[in-house]
Amino acid sequence: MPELLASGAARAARSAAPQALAAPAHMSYREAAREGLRAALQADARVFLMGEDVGRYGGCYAVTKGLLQEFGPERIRDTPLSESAFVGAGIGAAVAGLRPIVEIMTVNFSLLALDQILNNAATLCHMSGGQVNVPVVIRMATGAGRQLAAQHSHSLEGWYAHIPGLRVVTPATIDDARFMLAAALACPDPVLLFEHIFLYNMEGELSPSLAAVDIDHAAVRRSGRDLVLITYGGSLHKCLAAAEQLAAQGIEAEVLDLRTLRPLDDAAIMAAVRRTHRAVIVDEGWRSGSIAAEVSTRIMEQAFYDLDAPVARVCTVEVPVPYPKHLEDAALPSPERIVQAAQQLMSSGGPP
Amino acid sequence: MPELLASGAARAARSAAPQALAAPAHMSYREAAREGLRAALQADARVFLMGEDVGRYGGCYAVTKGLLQEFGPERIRDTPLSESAFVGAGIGAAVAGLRPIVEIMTVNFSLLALDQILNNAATLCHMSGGQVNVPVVIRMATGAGRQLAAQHSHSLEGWYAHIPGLRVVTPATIDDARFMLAAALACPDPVLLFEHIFLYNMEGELSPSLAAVDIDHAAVRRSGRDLVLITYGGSLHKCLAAAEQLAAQGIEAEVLDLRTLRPLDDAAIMAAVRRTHRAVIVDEGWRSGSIAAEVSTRIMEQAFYDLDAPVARVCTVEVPVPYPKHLEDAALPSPERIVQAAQQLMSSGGPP
Amino acid sequence: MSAGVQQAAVTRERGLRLLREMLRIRCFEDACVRLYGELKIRGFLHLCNGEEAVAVGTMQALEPTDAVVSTYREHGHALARGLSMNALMAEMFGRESGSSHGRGGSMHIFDAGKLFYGGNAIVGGGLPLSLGVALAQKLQGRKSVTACLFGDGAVAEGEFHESLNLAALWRLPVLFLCENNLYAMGTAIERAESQLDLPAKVRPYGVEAQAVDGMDVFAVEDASRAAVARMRGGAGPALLELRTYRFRGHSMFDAQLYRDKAEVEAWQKKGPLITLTARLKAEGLLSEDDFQRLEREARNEVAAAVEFAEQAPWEPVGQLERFVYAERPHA
Amino acid sequence: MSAGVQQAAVTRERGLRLLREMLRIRCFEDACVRLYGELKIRGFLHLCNGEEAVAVGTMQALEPTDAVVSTYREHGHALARGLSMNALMAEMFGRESGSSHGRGGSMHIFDAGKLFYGGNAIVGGGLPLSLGVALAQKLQGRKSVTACLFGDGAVAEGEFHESLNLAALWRLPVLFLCENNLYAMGTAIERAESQLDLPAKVRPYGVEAQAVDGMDVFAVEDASRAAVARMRGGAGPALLELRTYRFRGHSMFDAQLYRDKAEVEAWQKKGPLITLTARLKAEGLLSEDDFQRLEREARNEVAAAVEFAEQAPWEPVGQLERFVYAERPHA
Ligand SMILES: Cc1ncc(C[n+]2csc(CCOP(=O)(O)OP(=O)(O)O)c2C)c(N)n1
Ligand SMILES: Cc1ncc(C[n+]2csc(CCOP(=O)(O)OP(=O)(O)O)c2C)c(N)n1
Ligand SMILES: [Mg+2]
Ligand SMILES: [Mg+2]
Repeated sequence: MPELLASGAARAARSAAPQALAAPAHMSYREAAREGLRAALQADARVFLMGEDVGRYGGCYAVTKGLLQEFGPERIRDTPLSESAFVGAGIGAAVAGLRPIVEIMTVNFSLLALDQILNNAATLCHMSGGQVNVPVVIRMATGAGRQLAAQHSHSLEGWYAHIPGLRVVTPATIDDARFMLAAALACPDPVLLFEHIFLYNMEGELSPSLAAVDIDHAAVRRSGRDLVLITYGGSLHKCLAAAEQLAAQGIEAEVLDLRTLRPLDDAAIMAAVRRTHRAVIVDEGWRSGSIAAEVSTRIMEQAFYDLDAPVARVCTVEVPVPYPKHLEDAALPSPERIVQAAQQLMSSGGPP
Repeated sequence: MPELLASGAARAARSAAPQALAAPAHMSYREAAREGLRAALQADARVFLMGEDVGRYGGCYAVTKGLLQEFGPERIRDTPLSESAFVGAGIGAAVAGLRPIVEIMTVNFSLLALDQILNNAATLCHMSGGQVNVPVVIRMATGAGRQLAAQHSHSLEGWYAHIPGLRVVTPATIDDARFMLAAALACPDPVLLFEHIFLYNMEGELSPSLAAVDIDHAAVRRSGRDLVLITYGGSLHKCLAAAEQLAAQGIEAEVLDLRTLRPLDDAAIMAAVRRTHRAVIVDEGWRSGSIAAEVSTRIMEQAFYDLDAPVARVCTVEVPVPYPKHLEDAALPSPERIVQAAQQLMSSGGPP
Repeated sequence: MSAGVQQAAVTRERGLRLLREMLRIRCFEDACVRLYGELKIRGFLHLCNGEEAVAVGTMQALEPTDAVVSTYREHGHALARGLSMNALMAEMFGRESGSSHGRGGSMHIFDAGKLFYGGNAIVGGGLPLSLGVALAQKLQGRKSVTACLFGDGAVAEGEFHESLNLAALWRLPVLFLCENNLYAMGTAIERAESQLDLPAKVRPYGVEAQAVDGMDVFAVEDASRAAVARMRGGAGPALLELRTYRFRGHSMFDAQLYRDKAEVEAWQKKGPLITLTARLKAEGLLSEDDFQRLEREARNEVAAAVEFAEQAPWEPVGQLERFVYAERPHA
Repeated sequence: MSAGVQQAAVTRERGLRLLREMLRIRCFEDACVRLYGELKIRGFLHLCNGEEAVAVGTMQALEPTDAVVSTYREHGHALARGLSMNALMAEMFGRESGSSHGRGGSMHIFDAGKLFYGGNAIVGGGLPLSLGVALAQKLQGRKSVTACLFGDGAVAEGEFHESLNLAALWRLPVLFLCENNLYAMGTAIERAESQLDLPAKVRPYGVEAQAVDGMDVFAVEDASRAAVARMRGGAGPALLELRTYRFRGHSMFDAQLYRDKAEVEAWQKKGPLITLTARLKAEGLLSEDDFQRLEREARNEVAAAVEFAEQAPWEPVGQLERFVYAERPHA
């Protein structure tokens, strides 16, 4: 391992790495994320993974199962429960030339490392006048929906998107789960990568012959002329379900997957608004101060005169997420709440 | 002290406490904040203050000077540099019946205590099904403008306003600096109180015969028919300066001081928009994901058809705050940038 | 291991009382496993099988005026503290009659009346809280203590360090109770701590510390009582390292790839219920009939609690936004 | 205090070299005071007068391939590390030619080429960072070490604990350098730490630790070299507690209500420059002429740096949004 990492060898290792799968493959989001990690570890000897229980336990959501056996304990590092120290260590290792992937089990625990993320990862480049780059990737599970109650159900990715110096990405599809990591690692800036806990069991086809994705652009996941549902992450699939229900009622909803929350792809957002003139933003953060507010405000600022009705939001109700299923369901965005918001929007406003 | 705090005595001590100053008085914001602290300590034996250097040093911004001598080391407690521990201790003391005022020197260091603030202070009431209240007040200095560079210039009060379970207040006047603390202590919920570092030296008159303020309502600080500048904290005074400049150009700007960022006073915001039909929101947070975005979005949602033009924002440019004065000034909201935004707004839109 | 601690006599009354409490916990946990399988309990469920002696032994040392701060693996602590089993089981079910109104579930059991302040799912998150509760006790001139329970995993967190220092510096009456079951999820303590002798790590803070056989309920009770007595006499904070083992997985999702079956089996032989029962029988303090009766009583109590929970009402959805801010008039 | 450490001979060459470095720092700091009064330097300014022996002694032990992580009180560390004084002074002025392009100011001095990774204004914030730099050194198979400087105040922070544990657990080559000047702002260490013997607190982590007279540059250098040598030989992390004193206020805003003038004066008599000069003279290694010359050279260098900074350009406002994201092509 030390030899592998020594100067020069890194590049050699990378070019010798196996290519990404070329054939289509049916897999779960969890498997896609794991394949992304494997490919990254194979491609570049500077890449290593560290976090709580990423090794022997196989990851709290079983994403990293088998990686310890394949890559050994130097590159798959179980850490003590010391979020600030190991996130800071990831930042330092990035500064010093490695390409660390730091896993914080879930966003709920990232608060303990927030000082390191904001005051070091996001800021070192600026404070040093551009001398120091921080090519670290910090991955975390996010979101609610599994009855984990108030302390284990946060969706704070929109909050992180407030911080200049960070990039924030939210893979919502099998393809993105598989390939966003590589794009994040290729980025010289710190990237936070959020995986929604509800997606891990989702299955699907990897797009045939896809070998890479970018982390700069939003993606239209469904076309529709009547309104646009703007969303990301776990909520994408609720929007797609809502769009189906709406279609049955004759309302054609476009669904835009933001993919990256910082920087936002304004061009894609405004293009969608100009196509449809009505927008609902769906986001699992608490409503006040959600990323939905930022998107809504940008639409106000950049596409006000294209709107036929005020932009609507479907977010999490402003309550710490309750344990019982019926209350948790009521707190979170659901296809039903999205459909309702869309229907209301269609019946309001319109050209004078 | 132990005797004073023992059951029953607290109330007695409170009723025996000296009344708030009745006569008008010229004082600095710093002195007003100190008087607020003194009055709170005098009024209720359950109140105590703890934080870094609140005692012997007299507070990093000299707000607490003299309090140690007056109230002794049991009630004015210097803490080690352990933000998570002493903020958590304040939460625990509140749960167990005291009325702690915890000082985090500045919002920049509050990240180290964020887990305690979000996952305990804001959440214990809910997780316990309403059994446990957390009447703690956490006060911090916030804001930029003194060339303290990237790690010491954050304005994260809008970020904290995302969290259900918290109240967030931002005194911007001598009166509020003097009296908001009492209202915050009377509130059974955790209250974060943010003082902008630029205000401490501001001087003014305390309103005659004022003995209390609420923390529920926004306040119109200047009337004007043409547009409304919506703001809070340190930016209030920039808005008032901008309004003067605009008045000289024949544009009459109302200035609305939000005072409380969570919960927002929607009624006051919408009333102002309905009066003026145009709004600029001014906020020292970074633009993306700022509280300005939330206010703008609520106007979109609740007063869209009253708008003659899209709501505008003047926020901090999305860069960690740089050290040199000319760059810091360019990064922060300024009367000039506010005037410019207002002028643009007046020349756009309008009834068809 | 608990050298120097005054040992109370092992009487039939004491033995049966402790055994009864431990059996109640074991039966409760076993019922939870079943109910999880039946989808009645959801979310994360962390059971304390194997750690009953810690819960029961430590709680014996506390008065009702003492406070408790716990973790997400807290069913045992809550039962031993005297919380209603009905309310606990209803909480598991998420019903309105639950100890936290159903809002918290397994990880967030509260009872303000019993000064049982949770139920915290952030590892180490309860430590700072316990300082404040103890500070309030001290400033109010009471002789009470605050017991703060946490796992071996929490020792690596910064909050552990900050809390020990502050407690020692301010001489706060916190009884730190480290439930060392050798693992934090799948991470063995050897891979988390550079120092495995926890008392040795903690004493330099000025915190009295001692390791205790956490499988021996008598030892746990004796050590806890001794520590609490010292603290009521004005001594500063103390720490007990309670050496124990978790028989089940970390939560219901744990494939236990990180440890050998043989290791688990070896520990099961040292289990707190087996060893207590054997000892009481050997000393002629407990008959097989006694044991059967106690176990039956525990089973019946648990069955009644399950029945209570089944019948308990769901909170109406219309009340979703309750409990975000205080409802009671503020004193 | 530094018992057991190999002491290098005190020669004229060594004495003058160390004295020269310390004088450069002292003159730099004194110039900063004046320039702050002239409003040329703004923001928070933390000076290290009294602590020059720590900066110079520790940096002697490092090779260019070793890394340094520092704090907001880092002028001395940066100068002793060999950063350009011109670039440093321009940074104080906020000019484009500054070591951090003017973006950072006094608290954020960086020089990636010198592996000087700041300049961190969050107390304790550099500790985790240093772990990562050391981890990279280790994984890359180098024999380098990372020196991490921090104050006594940082010891109470959770990050100190997490970082010591992780460094010891993974045997990372971090040389922890605690600059104990007895105060964190106005808080005397007795009011912040339950344990005042820092090495005693740290050894249980498995970190070799030792207190050193931070006013004696020879002692600091010897101890630092010894620790670095052990670490290059494969030993785990080490900590030095460097006992020193800050002669000036915490920053330019400090009324120093929290300490007696007499205490300051007593320490000034033990000052690192006074004692070094006296010793070298007593041992016949330094003449008064030598001293005058060294001081003049230092003053001249500082004057030239001020002149450089005065002439250095301001960054155009149009470039405000630079350096938020990386500009250089990514390797
Ligand atoms: C701050 C934080 N990090 C990570 C987790 C995820 N997690 C939950 S329990 C646990 C292990 C804790 O182990 P220990 O403290 O020994 O308690 P035990 O579960 O063994 O009782 C982890 C890592 C968490 N809840 N909080
Ligand atoms: C986390 C954090 N809390 C508080 C502060 C404010 N502050 C700046 S320096 C300082 C004192 C630090 O003392 P010490 O670590 O001993 O270093 P010294 O200043 O004595 O060199 C404090 C409290 C800070 N910068 N960071
Ligand atoms: Mg454990
Ligand atoms: Mg100090």
